Amino acid sequence: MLTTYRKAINEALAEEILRDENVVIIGEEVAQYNGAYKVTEGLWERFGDKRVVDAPISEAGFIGMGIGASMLGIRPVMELMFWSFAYVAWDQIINNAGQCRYMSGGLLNCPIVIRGPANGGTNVGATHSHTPENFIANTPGLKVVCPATAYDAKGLMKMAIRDNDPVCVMENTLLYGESWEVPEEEYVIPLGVADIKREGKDVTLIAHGRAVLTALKAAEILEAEHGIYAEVLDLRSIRPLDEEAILRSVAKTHRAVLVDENKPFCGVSAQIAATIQEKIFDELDAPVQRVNSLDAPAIYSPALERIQLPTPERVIQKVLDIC
Amino acid sequence: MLTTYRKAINEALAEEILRDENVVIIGEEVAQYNGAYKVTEGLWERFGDKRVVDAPISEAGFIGMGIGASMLGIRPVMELMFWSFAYVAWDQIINNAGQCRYMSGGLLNCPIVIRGPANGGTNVGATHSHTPENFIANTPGLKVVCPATAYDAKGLMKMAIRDNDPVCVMENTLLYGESWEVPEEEYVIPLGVADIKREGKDVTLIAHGRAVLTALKAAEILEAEHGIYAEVLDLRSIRPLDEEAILRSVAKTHRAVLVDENKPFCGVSAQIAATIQEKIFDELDAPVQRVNSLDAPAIYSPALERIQLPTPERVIQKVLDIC
Amino acid sequence: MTATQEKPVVEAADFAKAAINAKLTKKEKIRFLREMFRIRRFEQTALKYYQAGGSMGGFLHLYIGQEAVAVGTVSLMGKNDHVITAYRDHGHALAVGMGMNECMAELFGKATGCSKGKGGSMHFFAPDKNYWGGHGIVAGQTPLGLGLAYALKYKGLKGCCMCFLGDGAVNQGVYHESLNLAALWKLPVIYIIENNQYSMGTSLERSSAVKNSLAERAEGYGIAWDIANGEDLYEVRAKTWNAIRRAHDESLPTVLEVDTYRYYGHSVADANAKKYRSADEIERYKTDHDPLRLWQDLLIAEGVLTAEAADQLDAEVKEEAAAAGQFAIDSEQPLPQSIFEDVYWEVDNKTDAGQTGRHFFGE
Amino acid sequence: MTATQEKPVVEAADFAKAAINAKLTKKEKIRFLREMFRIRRFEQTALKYYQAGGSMGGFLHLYIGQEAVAVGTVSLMGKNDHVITAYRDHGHALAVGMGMNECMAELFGKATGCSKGKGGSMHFFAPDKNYWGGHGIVAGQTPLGLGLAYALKYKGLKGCCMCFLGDGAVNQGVYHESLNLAALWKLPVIYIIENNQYSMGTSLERSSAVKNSLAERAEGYGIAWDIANGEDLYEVRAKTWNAIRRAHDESLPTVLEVDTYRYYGHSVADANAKKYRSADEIERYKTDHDPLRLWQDLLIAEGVLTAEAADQLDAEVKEEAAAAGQFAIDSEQPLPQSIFEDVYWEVDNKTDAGQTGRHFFGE
Ligand SMILES: Cc1ncc(C[n+]2csc(CCOP(=O)(O)OP(=O)(O)O)c2C)c(N)n1
Ligand SMILES: Cc1ncc(C[n+]2csc(CCOP(=O)(O)OP(=O)(O)O)c2C)c(N)n1
Ligand SMILES: [Mg+2]
Ligand SMILES: [Mg+2]
Repeated sequence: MLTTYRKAINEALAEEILRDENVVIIGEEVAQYNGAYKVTEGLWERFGDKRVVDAPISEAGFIGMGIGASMLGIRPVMELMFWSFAYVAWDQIINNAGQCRYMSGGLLNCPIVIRGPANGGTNVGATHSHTPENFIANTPGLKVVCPATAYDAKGLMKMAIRDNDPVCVMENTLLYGESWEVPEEEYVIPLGVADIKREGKDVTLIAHGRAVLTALKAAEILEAEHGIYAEVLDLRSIRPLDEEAILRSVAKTHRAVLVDENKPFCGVSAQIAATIQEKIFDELDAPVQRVNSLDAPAIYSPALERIQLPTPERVIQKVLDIC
Repeated sequence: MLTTYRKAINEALAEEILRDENVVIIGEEVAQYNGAYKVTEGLWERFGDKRVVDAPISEAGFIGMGIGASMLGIRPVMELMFWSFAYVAWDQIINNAGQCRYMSGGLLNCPIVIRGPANGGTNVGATHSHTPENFIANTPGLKVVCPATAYDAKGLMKMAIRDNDPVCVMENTLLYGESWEVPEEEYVIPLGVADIKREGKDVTLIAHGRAVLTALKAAEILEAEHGIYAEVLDLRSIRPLDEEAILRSVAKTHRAVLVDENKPFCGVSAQIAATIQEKIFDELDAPVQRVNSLDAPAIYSPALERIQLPTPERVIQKVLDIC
Repeated sequence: MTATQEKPVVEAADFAKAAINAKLTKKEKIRFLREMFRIRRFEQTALKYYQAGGSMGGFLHLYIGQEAVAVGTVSLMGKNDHVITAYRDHGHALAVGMGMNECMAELFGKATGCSKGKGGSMHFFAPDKNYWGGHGIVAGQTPLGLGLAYALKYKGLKGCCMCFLGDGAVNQGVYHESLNLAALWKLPVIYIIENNQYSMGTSLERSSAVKNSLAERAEGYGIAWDIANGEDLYEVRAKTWNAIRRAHDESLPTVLEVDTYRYYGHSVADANAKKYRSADEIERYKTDHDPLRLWQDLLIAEGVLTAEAADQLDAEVKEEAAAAGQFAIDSEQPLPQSIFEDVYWEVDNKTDAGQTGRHFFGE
Repeated sequence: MTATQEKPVVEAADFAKAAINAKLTKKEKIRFLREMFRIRRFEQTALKYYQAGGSMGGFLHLYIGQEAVAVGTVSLMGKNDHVITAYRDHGHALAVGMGMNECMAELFGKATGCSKGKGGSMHFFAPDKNYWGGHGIVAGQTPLGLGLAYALKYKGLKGCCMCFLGDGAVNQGVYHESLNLAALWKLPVIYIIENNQYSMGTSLERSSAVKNSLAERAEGYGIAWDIANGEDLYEVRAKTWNAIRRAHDESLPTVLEVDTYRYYGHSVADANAKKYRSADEIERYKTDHDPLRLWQDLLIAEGVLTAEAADQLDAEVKEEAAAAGQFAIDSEQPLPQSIFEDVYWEVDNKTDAGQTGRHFFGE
């Protein structure tokens, strides 16, 4: 059934609340307001005060609280209205969610999910457009997934909630309203499994999150206008990472262009490019190319932010450079 | 004259306090206590309460305060006892120091320096051993330098204080007590200029911070025991980055091994490797190799943390793999 | 409970007699009315364009209903007094004297905007008018305001920083860190809590545990605090003036909580604007507590101006707002290369530092 | 000013009569003495090895002088009461019943350590004893403690979390965010401020602006608070018990400030330990305010035990500590591959999730 990305996540949350009495949704405006982006719509009415909780504007406090509660077996699903706001809770996320299991020699674990949108493109300015998946993935102890479709969002969200380690789910406000096929019956998608969103033979476009759609659009045009068959690989999960799938596809096409809404310096695509050249250097017929957000803070101007994010045009240009 | 890394920074601070009445040192224990690592030793006695200020344990508060003061022309040099503590002030550093100039269309600038040690290796555990130079360098609007010697530390610190943009200086507690030649006469080192610490022809070892010493040790052994002449390039500054120097050296040696105390995923070495293969692919006789800290939270155990950080042995192995 | 229920009921008249108000000229009183009209008409015009679609993106947080707070407090600013606020920043921006043109153009993301189209609604800046923005992260501006006060004291200037925040922002830890630092170091900062009783859809009761008021938390730091009725310009000025004198004369901080109300949703995107508040509540504020109407009636009663003169003034302001809309429409879009400008001062100023090493990556 | 100067002077005797103390058996009173001796002798032994060099790295923050706080508060713990603290954590760890062996081995970074040598001095954990560490980031544990209380309430268990923090930690914003959440959501958390008057080399006066005390800041959130004399085990127990009852019976938070003193430097690395405090001050505390001596004398006066019995007890504890040192020395170093263990639960437990995709990078 055609379902929006928003609704798919909403269903995942509802199903997991029903499945496990320890799952609780906590965040700003998630309950009575139905969520700033309506992702939690109807959950408070349906499940009540205990399972869906409105929090004050204290991200460090309530995320830290969720981490502490998770040590005692609660499975909090924390909403960040924007992932950008994680920066006021950064120490709690990196050190308490990420390091406590290790520092205790494995005596505890933190089955917490921290979710919310992390994207540019809606002209909300530099402070609201951060995409910290590269920061999170840099941190052993944490996991991070970036679903690109409604189907993936639902399956990965359910898996993230069942995972016994801290998982960061990075969504996208530009995708909430988009629809994809989502089956009636229950399903989950394991973390760490990439997905070939389009088969191809000439070049591999590797992306995550909304950049996957940019890559797919570029692939269409490449085939129609240039007769180039691009394979589009959706990482889905950044850590754990499906390195095998990456290497398998590039070993087949011998060319790779990475599409990544991260800023370039040490963005996720830097890690993928470094890995490809290190592990299958001899398979490469051309250097791995990267298409990232233009390297400046997110600009407000609607006319310009559009071109600051990766565009199909820029992806196509990179492909033509190496094909 | 032989001077410790600690003393070199201390001199840089003293000289800049004397040069510019707007330079003020602020941080925990920097004044009456002389600094947790004695970097500010004697400054409070010499310059008094106005120029050297002890702060409560409120990093977000006092670093944000320094950023605000810098907008009015004060040039605060903020000490973080450990760079790891930046995570409780992360929003202030990334958003207020990093984005305000842009969001104001250039109407303001933040001439602030944030400095302190960022390193593992002293068994202080996972929460105290973060190396966020990759996070900072990912953020347009911020600058970051990682001096490896006393000479570089002094010259870069003075330049950072005179720079009109926010500069993060990442030091190393393992280097504070080490000595290098430092001239009597005043000098500064521009940001964005790498330094060849050892000439070579067979392979380029690229590093920053203490990893430069690891690379130099490896280079010695490679020459002595394997007849391999490794060039050691010290990045010194991560953003701005001396890309030309990197490409020039690798174009000469045709091989590169990156030595980097960052965790591997999206560490600085990922960016450098991606850049090298992208820009001088045809010059490479072998894939770019990376040696990072072993990918787990910093372990306490003195016996094991030693091997968690890059070692000359691991660098040598990588070099032998490709030479 | 909201602070309102706690504070002693006082006659506006008392505050009219306060020295700082008693000496006001007719001209000044009329200017305050004009400033409040400017804020309201500017935002109503912006709202019209926002709803029409196509010209603006992102958020638009309207200040309408709270005008007396910005106009009253800013009216007391001297040469070395500074202002910084959050994302609901149009009122303060216009009050410090920014032109409607550059403000409207900023909303349109145009090159002629006060921030060259880079900041948008949440990020108006005018350092030349001692106005430091415009900040999107809740309470993120509270240590910046402290820093502006620190700089003034460091330079030996007799001034202060008025740092505005919302009733929901008081629960960000950095605000408390700032309070401790302000008291410990005796910094001339005034935290003005614009208590409009809601943080997005959450009422104060549901977000803050208090003894009697939000301002009272200052007590724990030994900081002076007060509560003001934000619908009365005289009261806002009188109580703000006490804080400014404390800052100027004793270099001491103050927390001033001002009760006010926003008529529109949290932002224009707020779909529930009328769900978490009763229509009656909103109506009651508009009819009985509107700061513009109250001030206008007061001036007419004082014989400062006639109803006709007031309408005339409003008409002028409406024209100014309409013209600003046209200015924004006619303005150029910023150029693509401007994306890389205003990131680094050294690069923008083509200094050696700005030209040494690579500053930007990727394309 | 320090809270000490403010708090009403009370007779220790009063607290001895408090119900919670009156019902103490001789055996229990002697156990408290033993627990305090265990902390002191354990740390003195650790210090000896640290100073000898070669066996330990990193920091070593000694609790000596503050023993009555950990022992007194922990002595009141029931089945569903939990504890979490900062990096000065040896006292609480031993008080909850952790063995000296695994604690000493942790300091040596050995595989037999309570955290397998991965956490070190600052990170002792024993979840099986309701002890959640051991946290290195100042105040970072304050929202975790809140979360433990949240979990208890969520599960409908009658319990509480005692969350310890220092006098310097109160100036971290997250502590204030936690106070607001605790009051707003009525969570059974007890914040116990161990006020030893210094944060590293900074006296309370130089770090915190207060009205009368640090605990009093709780007032602004409508949270109950109290101040206790940490040298008196009876008083610590009596006032902690009030807080525990408030948590158990009303599910309400408390802030309890306990005046105490550390004899050694901030950490063993504290070169200035005697610079920022006068030798007299330190001496005065050791001679007139030592919680161990005071408790021992009290028990002797009460006829609970003889001086000889006390010495005998101390001798036993010294042996226990010496044996722990030997245990640590004899223990194996952790294996290199253990670096990659205890990072992810799913990997450690070899689940499908733990074996899907790559979890570790680089070599
Ligand atoms: C750290 C952070 N968390 C959440 C948000 C999202 N947000 C923006 S405004 C707002 C409500 C603030 O309410 P209040 O402080 O009362 O100010 P008002 O909007 O009423 O003027 C929230 C939750 C944010 N911008 N920053
Ligand atoms: C966020 C943060 N800032 C600074 C430090 C360094 N530091 C460790 S302990 C300490 C002093 C804390 O004093 P207090 O809270 O009084 O606890 P005490 O050491 O007296 O037990 C400081 C500054 C830290 N660990 N974390
Ligand atoms: Mg509000
Ligand atoms: Mg202390």
